[in-house]
Amino acid sequence: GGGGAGGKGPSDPAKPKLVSQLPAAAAKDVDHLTIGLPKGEPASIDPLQAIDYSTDLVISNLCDPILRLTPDFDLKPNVATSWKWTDKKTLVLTIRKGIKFWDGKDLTAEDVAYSMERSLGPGAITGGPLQLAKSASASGPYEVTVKFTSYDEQFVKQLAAPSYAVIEKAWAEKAGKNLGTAKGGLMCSGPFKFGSWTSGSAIELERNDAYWNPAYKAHARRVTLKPLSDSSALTQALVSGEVDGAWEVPPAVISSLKSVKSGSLHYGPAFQYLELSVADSTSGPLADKSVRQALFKAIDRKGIADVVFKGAATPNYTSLPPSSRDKGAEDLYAAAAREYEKANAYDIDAAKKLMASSKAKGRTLKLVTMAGDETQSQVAQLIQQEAKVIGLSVAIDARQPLQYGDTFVNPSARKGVDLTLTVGYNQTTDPLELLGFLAVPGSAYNFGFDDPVATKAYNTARGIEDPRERAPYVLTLQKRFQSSYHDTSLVAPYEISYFSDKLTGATTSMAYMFTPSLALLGSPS
Amino acid sequence: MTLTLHPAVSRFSGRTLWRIRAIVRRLAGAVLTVVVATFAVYAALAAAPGDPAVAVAGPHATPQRIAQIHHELGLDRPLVVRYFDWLSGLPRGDLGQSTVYRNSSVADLLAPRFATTAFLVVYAALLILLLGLLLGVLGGAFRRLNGPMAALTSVALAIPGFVAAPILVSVFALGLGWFPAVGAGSGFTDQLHHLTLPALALAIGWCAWLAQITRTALRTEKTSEHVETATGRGLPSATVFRRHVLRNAAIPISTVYGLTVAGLLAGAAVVEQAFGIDGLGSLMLRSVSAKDYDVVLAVASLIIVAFVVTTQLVDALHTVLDPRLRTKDGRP
Amino acid sequence: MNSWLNPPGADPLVRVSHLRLDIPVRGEPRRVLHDVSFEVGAGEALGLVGESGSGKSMTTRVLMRLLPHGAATDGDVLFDGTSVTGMDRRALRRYRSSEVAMIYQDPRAAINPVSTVGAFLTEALREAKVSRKEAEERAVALLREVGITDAPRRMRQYPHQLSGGLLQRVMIASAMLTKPRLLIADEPTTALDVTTQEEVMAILDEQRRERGLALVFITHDLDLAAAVTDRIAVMYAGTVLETAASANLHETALHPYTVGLLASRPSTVDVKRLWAIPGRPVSAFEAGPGCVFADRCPFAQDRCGTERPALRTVDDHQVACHRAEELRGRITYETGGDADRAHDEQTEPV
Amino acid sequence: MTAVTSTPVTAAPSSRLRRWRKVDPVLILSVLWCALTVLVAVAAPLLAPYDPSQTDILAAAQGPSAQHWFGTDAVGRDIFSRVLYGARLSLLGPALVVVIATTAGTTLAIAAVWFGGWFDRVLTRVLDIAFAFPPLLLAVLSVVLFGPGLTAPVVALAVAYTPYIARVVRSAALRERHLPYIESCTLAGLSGPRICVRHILPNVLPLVRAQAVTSLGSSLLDLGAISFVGLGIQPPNAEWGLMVSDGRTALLNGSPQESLAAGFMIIITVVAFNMLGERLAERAEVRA
Amino acid sequence: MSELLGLENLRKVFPVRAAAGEPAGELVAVDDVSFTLPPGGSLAVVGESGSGKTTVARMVAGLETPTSGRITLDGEPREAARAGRGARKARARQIQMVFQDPYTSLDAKQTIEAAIEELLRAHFDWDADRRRERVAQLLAQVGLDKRQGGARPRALSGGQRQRAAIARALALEPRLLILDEAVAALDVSVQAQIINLLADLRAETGVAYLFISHDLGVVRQISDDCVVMHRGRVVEAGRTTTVLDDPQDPYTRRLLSAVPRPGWVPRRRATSGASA
Ligand SMILES: Nc1ncnc2c1ncn2[C@@H]1O[C@H](COP(=O)(O)OP(=O)(O)OP(=O)(O)O)[C@@H](O)[C@H]1O
Ligand SMILES: Nc1ncnc2c1ncn2[C@@H]1O[C@H](COP(=O)(O)OP(=O)(O)OP(=O)(O)O)[C@@H](O)[C@H]1O
Ligand SMILES: [Mg+2]
Ligand SMILES: [Mg+2]
Repeated sequence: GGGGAGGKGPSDPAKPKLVSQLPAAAAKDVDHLTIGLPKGEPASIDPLQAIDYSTDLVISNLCDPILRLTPDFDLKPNVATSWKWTDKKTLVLTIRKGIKFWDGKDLTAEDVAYSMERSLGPGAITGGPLQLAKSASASGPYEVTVKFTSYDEQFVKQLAAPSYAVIEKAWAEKAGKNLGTAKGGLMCSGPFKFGSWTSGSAIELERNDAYWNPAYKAHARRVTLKPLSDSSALTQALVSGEVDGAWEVPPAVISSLKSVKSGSLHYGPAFQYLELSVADSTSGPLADKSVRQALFKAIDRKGIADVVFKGAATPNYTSLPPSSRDKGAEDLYAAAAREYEKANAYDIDAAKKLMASSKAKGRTLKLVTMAGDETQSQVAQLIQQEAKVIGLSVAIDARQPLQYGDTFVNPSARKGVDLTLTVGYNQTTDPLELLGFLAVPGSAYNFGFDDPVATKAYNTARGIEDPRERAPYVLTLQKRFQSSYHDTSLVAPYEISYFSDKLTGATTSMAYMFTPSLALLGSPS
Repeated sequence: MTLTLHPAVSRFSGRTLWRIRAIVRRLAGAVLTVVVATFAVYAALAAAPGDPAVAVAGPHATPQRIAQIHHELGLDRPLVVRYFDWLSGLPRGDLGQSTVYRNSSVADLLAPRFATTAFLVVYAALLILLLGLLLGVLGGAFRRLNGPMAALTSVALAIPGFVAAPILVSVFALGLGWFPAVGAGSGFTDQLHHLTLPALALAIGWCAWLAQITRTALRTEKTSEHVETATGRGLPSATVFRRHVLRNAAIPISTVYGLTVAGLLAGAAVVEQAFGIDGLGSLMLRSVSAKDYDVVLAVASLIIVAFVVTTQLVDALHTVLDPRLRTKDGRP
Repeated sequence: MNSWLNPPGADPLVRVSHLRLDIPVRGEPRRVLHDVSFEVGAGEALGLVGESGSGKSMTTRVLMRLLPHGAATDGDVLFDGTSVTGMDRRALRRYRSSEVAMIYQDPRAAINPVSTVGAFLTEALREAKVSRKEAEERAVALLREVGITDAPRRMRQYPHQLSGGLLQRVMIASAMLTKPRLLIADEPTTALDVTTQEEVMAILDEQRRERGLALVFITHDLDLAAAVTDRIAVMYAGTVLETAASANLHETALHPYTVGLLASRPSTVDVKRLWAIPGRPVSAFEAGPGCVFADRCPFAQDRCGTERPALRTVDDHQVACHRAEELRGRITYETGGDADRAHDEQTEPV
Repeated sequence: MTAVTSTPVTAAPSSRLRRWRKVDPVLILSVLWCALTVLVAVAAPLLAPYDPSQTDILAAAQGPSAQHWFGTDAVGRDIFSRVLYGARLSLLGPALVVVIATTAGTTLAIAAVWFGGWFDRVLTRVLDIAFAFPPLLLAVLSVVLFGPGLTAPVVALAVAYTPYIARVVRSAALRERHLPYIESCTLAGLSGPRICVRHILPNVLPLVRAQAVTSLGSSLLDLGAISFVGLGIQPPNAEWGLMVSDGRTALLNGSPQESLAAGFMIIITVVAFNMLGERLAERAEVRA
Repeated sequence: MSELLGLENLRKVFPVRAAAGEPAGELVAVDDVSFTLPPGGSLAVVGESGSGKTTVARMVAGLETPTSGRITLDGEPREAARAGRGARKARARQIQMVFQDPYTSLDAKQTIEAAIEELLRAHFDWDADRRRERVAQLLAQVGLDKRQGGARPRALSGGQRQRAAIARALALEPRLLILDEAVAALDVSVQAQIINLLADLRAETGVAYLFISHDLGVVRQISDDCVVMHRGRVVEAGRTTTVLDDPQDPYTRRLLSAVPRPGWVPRRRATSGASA
């Protein structure tokens, strides 16, 4: 990693150097850190609500997830020292001894099972129809057994996510509805203790001096997390040094931060995607597949990466971002990706040719974006310009968050909508997670793609543990889906973070969200 | 309106009785305003598209789960019933629950934000009073300053907070480093330090307005006959200005100042956004688009109540300032 | 400048001679007074009579030096030999606070509506370092003198709680409080009923005589002016056209305007077709180069339209008319009314 | 017989000329500026060197140059062209707000004054309640109802401004209502609507006009603020309030053209509207 | 003798809202007023400020509804106001009114001609020529020339405006013209013009006047009969000359003695007569 020595980031903005982890901090206490939350204040810090950047960051620093995700997206033991499938429908986790909650109580299998049960229940925001795990129970003082309807290769990967963070059962039952609110807080075992939460202005974390894992023992005694969702407010705070650093820095402010002397921007690998989806492939101008194809070809993805993301993204030509590739079968996925790159490469002439025979020329496409999201807005404007070139006009419909959310869940809210733009991230680095949402009927992000062959491939793939063995099925699914031109990922954004040069140790890959990344922050010497 | 009064009340003089009646009538009017206005907010919100249950349940929720959440949130009941539920919670201090901030009580969300915004608004209100009066009095008292002040205030009047804010930040926070660039701070001096620029950005237009009103009120009053009489009686001009011009101009000035303060609370949202302050205004913006019913209602009623209370206070102040209002119609 | 009333050597209290006044209207000076000349001796009452806009109020404002910004005066305004227009700030304040006092047409507008009657009455005294108690005692005593019985209560009341007649008495009291030498009353009774007018006029007259004040009394009503003043000056379009002793003005009026004014007043005692001066009263700035009354005057000749007549002594009048001598006693109007009408027997109806 | 001389009092041409010469420079400048912005709005396609929404990826975030006088924005659009085109939506919004609010406010006020009684009382009360709604709250509500864009904020502001205009017009109309000339119209047997439209309305019109022009200025500011917080006009449309917001990060980065140019246009235009409104109000007062 | 206008026990009570120290109450503005006015006659109502003169006039005109009592015109009771279009117009042709303030009794936005024409158009089915003719005739009648007829009120002097107001009131050839202090606001010289004009018009057209005034000189000049009002009641009534030359009621005497005239000296009556 580069860290402070990495200087002002990569010299060619189009090709920034990706770093996952800055050099470790010196073993020295830091009194107080202030970190910005560009994605705003968490709505709750209940692990059940762990589905956005800020919530994940807070929970990951307060609580221990069952497994640990490394900066390079590998799985390591954490609360569970080991996991074992005893059969295709049973997973047994061995729980670490000696972990104590902040209140001094021991962390036991009961707590783990309770936490998992909550996340498997209907209250969880992450579950969904594709969930295969059914129940979790303590099968011994330090052993938890999870039952499945059928084998789910994704499940273990999910255990590193904050939604599977372990909370204290007794405390949680007492806290009831207050759990995870500003008033109630949490009772966990992580490297930081919940200090206080002043709704609207700050969340205070205090160091847990009794933390069990020396590798993640916090340097900072106190950390203040400040919601700064307005990008220029964030910039002001970072430039003036009032905030020491932040992850999820919006690409729009990269140029402002580049010139700051006292801190550095960092780019890291991420499992994020910017997805353009066809909302209506049965009627409207996009019912014609060649129009969809033409539109996909008319978009200059590199341009988006360069202009909107200031180079902090890599152009992408399939629905799958590179980070979702299974580690063991990287080469297979990469080869497939090259095919899609060829098929969807920016080629106006080809796009025009595809349009030539189409009746859609001159018609208007409605593209839904989320109001207030600068990145989406800029991407949409670029798409609008490019579509114009091939004779399609695009009307941008920027929807308020609630309505925007409705667009995906509620088919009636999609009436008249042709395209949607989404920026998101996965809970796991597994290709099936995103493909499942997009290609399997019944899922929220599936806009009518229903191919039995693809569904079958999905179901088969989910039951196979070995990545190389699984890859052909995943690639079949990908191919079936991709060749229908229902969806494409335009770019895969990097993780952009910024830290004062007085700090080092930051995890700069997107794994920061799943690890006690605040604990690692400390002074360089 | 007739009031049935306890016999003991008859001890009061007619004047007191009349006052009590006037106060009761006013209160009733104010309460009616708040109730009608908040109901309008509620109804508008209900009519808006989007389902808060979807946001609560997440994108992968089943219809059953959504229905269950509807029930939990009470969204399956008629609008009027829900509104009166909310209303009946008020006397108990129960402002309801947020849907966005899962399980958080509205009061908990509101308290710290209200503190922040109130600080900002009071700060701005003081700035407006001081600067506005100063500029206005200078322009109104000295003929030679009238023109320059008129020019200055009409330009300042046109400077919106959202233009002033980024400029103030680049100059005084990032350039000179005198003030923090974002946030509201904690503790009195820290808050004062943090909120100076936001308060300035918020105050600038209103300040100009107050200055203009003050200036014209003073000039109008100066040409009034009673001021001429006072001058004609050989009173020193300072005395005339203080006792006759300023005292009488205080009536229109206080009206405008009251309206200003009443409008500040709502106007703060823009400045809050520009300075990354999470106050009432930004909470309102966010909750409305998320259809967070109880939060919206609470913020809206706070803003409306603040407006109603300020205007009532100004009315009361007028009765103090203007004896003509103490009897009805101003007739003998 | 020759003095026409006071014996030579005795300076009049007020001497206004050839006063001219321009006031800026939208940046341009506008003539408001052309040529105003009159004198008021100590203890003497002068009536200033004329139609609306003739410049009566403006004349008094020059006397008080309460002029709008940018006003330009020319001519002399002397009070007790000192030029009012030349006074410095302190002298002006002393002059206003102890030498002159003024009563306005609309007392309700002239008293600050937000302070009490008592505060209004005593503020001038308090400014002159009189103790509050003494100031209040003097005010109450004066209120009693002007016929206000429950004076202490009135002191605590606000102007809007008093009727117009009472307020005008308060104004009179306030004018007397500082013991001035000159009192200026600008239509003090126009807003009042005739019965109240009589009361107020009686009080004013009584106070004035008791204290030997000089008075400049402004009114539209020639009869009213005649009743309370020693001499009358008739103004028209910013010019004094005629000055004469009040007692016999009706019989001896020389200027066609004065005679016309007298003839156009309907009388309570007999019915006669009125003489109506043709046209409408003009403002000073509209007047031509000649006599300001020329275009309404039935007796105007060519020279009246080109040459402005100066105020000069004819008999014991001062009159600004080229044909004064010529027309003396011969002005009659064809409506059937004649100038001798004033000689008719007055029948007191009461 | 009664003699009547005819006195010509109608303003002679010479005095009208003089009045023209005396018109104050502030008024002239305000009128000129308003005319200029309207002209720019209408003729934007002729004046602007570039298509305002034409992104140019290669020329993003550039400083001022000969090609781009004010430089380019984050996605490479010509800021100068956007400022010119911005006049369209920036003026259209306030114009719509004012037209709607003035029409509604004036109609309601005159009707209230004419019918009096409970109608007037109810209306006054409703207006009092409407007063308590700050424009921004209305705008946010309106946006959730109608979606962001031009319509929602315009509807909201029109609703927010109506009570202000109605209140001012009502008190003026009330004054007129009890003037003898209206009573003599009633006595002459003219119908209520006719009296309202042909007599009361023209007499309150100067005031309405002044109020409307001043409201143009404040609604320009309010709409700008709404765009600024992201509830109004949406990108890629050009609008000044939105441009101030868009340009803020660049402003912090040392290239303030976008925010400043748009902010400057807002301020000067509002000053011009305010000045014009003030003068019109003075005239209305002089006449009253 | 026939009567044009008859008032019988007319009474008007205004409600007074509660105020500090005073409960809600009533104000009797006009109390038991009766008088008659013959066709073509001229009757003056005199009295000091607040005595109820205007209220009587407004009730007769129909601008105010009497609390009790009867108003008859040609022996017929005046039907209620707002009765419908035909009735409205019929009423308009019976009684018209001229107000005190010449500055507010005409629409500032209308030329004099347009104001008169508007009435003619509303009431008569005439063609444009006929209307124009009648307008010219009316203007001539009140002594306004063509130029003044085409001017807006702003361009006219007070006296000219009052002439215009009279012309407009006469346009519908009413039987009765109510003049509420119609000359009080005018300068003496102009007042004389209007008084003469009114006398001439009555002689020419036979219209009757109900003349409201507090100026006894003007009353004597204009009216045949006169009614003296005090605190809402009629204290004396009769031929004007009789009432003014030989007043019977003490209040009338007091009123007359307070009018300045040559040789008059103001005298103080009671102490502190005025009330608070
Ligand atoms: N502030 C002013 N600026 C310009 N002209 C003025 C001003 N005040 C009065 N005038 C003009 O000066 C002239 C004389 O006015 P003044 O008030 O002295 O008349 P007046 O005789 O007192 O009339 P009235 O009987 O109506 O009180 C009028 O033509 C009036 O229009
Ligand atoms: N609409 C009204 N509401 C309440 N009181 C009224 C109303 N109109 C008149 N009055 C009261 O009725 C009384 C008689 O008023 P009116 O106007 O008839 O008197 P007036 O003789 O015409 O007086 P003036 O000479 O001042 O015109 C007054 O005390 C007045 O205050
Ligand atoms: Mg005057
Ligand atoms: Mg009256």
